[in-house]
Amino acid sequence: MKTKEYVRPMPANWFMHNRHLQLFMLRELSAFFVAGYSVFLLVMLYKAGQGEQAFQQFFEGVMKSGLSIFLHLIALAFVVYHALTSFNAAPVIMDVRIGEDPIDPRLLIAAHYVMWVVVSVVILIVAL
Amino acid sequence: MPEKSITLEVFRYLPEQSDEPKYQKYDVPYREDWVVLDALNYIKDHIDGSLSYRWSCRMGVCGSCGMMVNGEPRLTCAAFLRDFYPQPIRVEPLTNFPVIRDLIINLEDFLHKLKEVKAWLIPKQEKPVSEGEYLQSPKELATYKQFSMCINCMLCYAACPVYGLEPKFLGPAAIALGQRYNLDSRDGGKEERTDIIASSEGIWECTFIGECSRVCPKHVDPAAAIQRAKVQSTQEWWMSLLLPKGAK
Amino acid sequence: MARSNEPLFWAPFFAGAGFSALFMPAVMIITGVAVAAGWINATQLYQLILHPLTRLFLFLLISLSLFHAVHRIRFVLVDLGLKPFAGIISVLCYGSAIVGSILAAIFALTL
Amino acid sequence: MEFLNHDILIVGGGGAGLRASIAIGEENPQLSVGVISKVYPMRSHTISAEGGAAAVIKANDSLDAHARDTITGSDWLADQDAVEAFVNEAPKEMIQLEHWGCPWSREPDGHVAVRPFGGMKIERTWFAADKTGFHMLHALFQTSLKYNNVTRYDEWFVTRLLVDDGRVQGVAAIELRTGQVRAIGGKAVILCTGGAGRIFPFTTNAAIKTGDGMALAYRVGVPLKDMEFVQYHPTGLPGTGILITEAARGEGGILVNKDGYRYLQDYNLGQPLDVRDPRHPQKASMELGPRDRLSQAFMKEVEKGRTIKLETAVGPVDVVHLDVRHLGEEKINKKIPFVRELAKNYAGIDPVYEPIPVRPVVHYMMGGVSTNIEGATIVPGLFAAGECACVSINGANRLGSNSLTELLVFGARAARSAVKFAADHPQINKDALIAQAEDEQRQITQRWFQKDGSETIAAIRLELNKTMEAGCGIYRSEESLKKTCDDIRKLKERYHNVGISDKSISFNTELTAAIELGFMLDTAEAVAFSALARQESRGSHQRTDFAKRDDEKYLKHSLAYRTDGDPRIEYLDVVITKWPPAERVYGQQTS
Repeated sequence: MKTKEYVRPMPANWFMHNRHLQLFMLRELSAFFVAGYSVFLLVMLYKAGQGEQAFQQFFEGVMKSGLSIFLHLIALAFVVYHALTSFNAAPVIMDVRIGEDPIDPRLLIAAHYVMWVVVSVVILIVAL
Repeated sequence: MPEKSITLEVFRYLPEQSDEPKYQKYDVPYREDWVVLDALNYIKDHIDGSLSYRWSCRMGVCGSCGMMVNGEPRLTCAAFLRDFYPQPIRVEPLTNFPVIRDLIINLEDFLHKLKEVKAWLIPKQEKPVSEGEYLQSPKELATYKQFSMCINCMLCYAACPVYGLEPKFLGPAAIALGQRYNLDSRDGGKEERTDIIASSEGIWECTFIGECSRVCPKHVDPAAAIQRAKVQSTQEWWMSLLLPKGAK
Repeated sequence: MARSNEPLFWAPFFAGAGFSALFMPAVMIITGVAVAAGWINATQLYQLILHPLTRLFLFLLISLSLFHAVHRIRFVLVDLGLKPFAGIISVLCYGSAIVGSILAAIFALTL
Repeated sequence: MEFLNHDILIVGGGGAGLRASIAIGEENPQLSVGVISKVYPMRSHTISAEGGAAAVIKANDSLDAHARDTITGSDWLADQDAVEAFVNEAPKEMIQLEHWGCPWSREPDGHVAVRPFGGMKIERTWFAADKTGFHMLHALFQTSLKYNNVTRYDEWFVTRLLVDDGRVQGVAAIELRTGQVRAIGGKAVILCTGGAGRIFPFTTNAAIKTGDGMALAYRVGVPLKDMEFVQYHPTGLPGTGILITEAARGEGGILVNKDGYRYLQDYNLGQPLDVRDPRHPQKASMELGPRDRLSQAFMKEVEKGRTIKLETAVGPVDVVHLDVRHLGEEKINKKIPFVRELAKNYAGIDPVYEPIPVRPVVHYMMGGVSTNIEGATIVPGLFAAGECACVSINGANRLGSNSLTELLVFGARAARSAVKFAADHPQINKDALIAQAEDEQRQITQRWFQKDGSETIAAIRLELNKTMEAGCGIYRSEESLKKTCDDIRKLKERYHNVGISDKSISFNTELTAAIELGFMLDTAEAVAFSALARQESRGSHQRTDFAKRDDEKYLKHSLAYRTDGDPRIEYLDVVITKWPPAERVYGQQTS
């Protein structure tokens, strides 16, 4: 005899269940902004390929527009969030040990942050 | 009642009476040092003998008493009433599992998966007992020890939306226990196990939500086991693609 | 059970996660904040893009970020209830990443 | 009724049961094995053992020394042939478990590490940090998964042994999910159901330890041996009874009373060394004295009013302090992390900064189903191993860390003799077994589903607990024991009027609790009557009215047989081979 079991279906809004899942979903949604910005870079590259004049038009007409700045800022927020979650995951992905004991995970995360800041500053100095 | 009390809203499912579950409220005395399990035992002994749930060691190691406590998978022997008082506490069976009755879930699926991942030592080289123990340095022990702490309490499965969405997913505990043996210096069964762990129903289902590790009462960190297995399997996959067969 | 070929997609996803995390915010500051604030003008940016190293860098950033992003998008869509369309979603996702990467390569080379 | 059949049945899926199931697989993979357990194997109480498992492995140790410590610890009540077999096979079993993946703690050179333990003159306790039982059980369970000849019946509750032609040939068990009684045949049945600590109010034992196997055997005519010997563990958390392992003392923890005084020095347990002295802790001395002595010393401190009164949910409780602060955070985290976790979670105390309040709590039954050295009982076809059995190697007081090894050695031994028995007795009487199981189904239905009662399970259990503690505790007397025996008689009467409110079939845990209560009453009866009959003090059995050991009259095992009235107590000689009875001396270097 098999008694009937009660199966609870997964609610469609499962990712709203708790704050952790909401943050997870936010992290996953950052992918749309990463993709969107990649497409923007692609277009920018394409415009550059059409010559300086075409690029200038694109620069003044599109890149400097309020909408572009606005989208940039939102995307930046998401990508920074993506970056933070990636760096915070470092101790989970890497098993770094000194002797028997894993090193303090905060150290590994901090190392990534430092690297991130240095790289970003270098890029900005070179570019600007 | 002169003394303080607290309300438990308990998920009831009695398959012989109804196809649908209901929530039943019980008022139990509130005591500072009581855990949710104590409150359930109080109900069972003094209010309603028909309430069914599993428990045994009440010291957080047998893994029987996992339930949803206010929506979070918890060992009820380690969930103190004082952390909720005076709000009512909702107690439900672990999510993502079929419910047999009341707070009792069906965890057969996990036991099949544990067998599937071959969660036992497959010796690198057989050695007769008469020749003594395999040597293993404390450092080698430390590399897998954490993953051997799993008490099979199923909290990680209840917390894992991927398992909820795709019951075929091997799931956090089974993968962590497979990895536990893969990382054991005495073991030589990694190839066989990886066929399961790195199958499409294994680590690749995982989207690294991390809830498994967050709810784990024993800090096993199954999420780490899974992500590290992804990195390693990926390396091996590309190596075997790039290197001619047989070369290693 | 057979081992999955998922590493084919997972490797670029993982590389892209790190690459975009490390570099994308800085680049966004240039094309967004710096442009808006006038710290850089069109000519300067144009000259910067023309540099072969920048082109290589942008190609990598675009391609890897796309592979990273589509992989996540694929799982989000499936986990939000589009499981019946998992196959077509995968084709569309990785297809666009491949097309995007090819375009990025062409644009970067023919600049 | 559907009939399930195996060559060998094992009741209980803890350490002993799993070891037995694997042993059968190794002995003859053609034999089919059924492991029937009321909980999933990894929930079994073996899991809660913390400190370690004893076996001779180091060059400075010897089998003789292990045997001698065991026999001294037992207060000469252990059968010495059994002890010799035990210490001989212990190292092999432990290495075998290492080969099955058990994560033993290691020396820097990769060999397994050992630690000192109470009552031992040399350190020989293998450990896996302070979750030894946990790791052993999971290693056994996971190893057992690879044997395809083993069929597990998880969450099946055995309610009766099926006997035909004077032979045990199977069991009747309730499949909890469906609530149906099933007949399962087996040419041999091995009981591995653990102890019965739950008959006492303060116990380290899990809820499942209700003496099921002991009562099952008792009911088919097997005597329960040495049941009066109940081990109190000196360091349990007050209230919950959660075990704080002896390893805490093995690593250097000390016991102090309310004045901060190491009171054990007043009870013939040696002189304390400073905690910073490299020779601390001294083996078989002070805090590493045997468990019975430490628990008795505690009671004396209570009498002297030198304990600490602690308010708990169950009223004021006397405690002493287990202090491990001087070990420092790093050592605590490395060697006894679980102690810290338990103290923090269940006593709200971080042992790195505060001493842990502890008191003696019931921990282990030295007694159990009487078996010979091969694990066989007097009823053909029935075997027993682990805590539910009494072989006996534990005598009047079990040496800490012998029980985990015992369940390996005697789990395997019982399995081997069951295999032999099954080969010699290939026939079982299927029809008779089915008829008996059908009768069991009928009786359960009539007794529990068609009848209501005026008594509750909880009330009877509570009173049983109370009377056991009051009359059968660390110190006993004729008066206290008579009262307890009397109470148990009355409780058994009242048990007939227990009713259950839950009349549903599937997973009826009230039904199982009611049947378990019946098992507990039978087990408790054997404990109390055996204790009343033994007019001496030995090991854990301390009579205030007979304070001395009496080898002349009582160098004997007591055997409690079930009758329709009070149990009948008989005696059986102890087997002495090499070690004549002597005085138990602790706290000084003896060689």
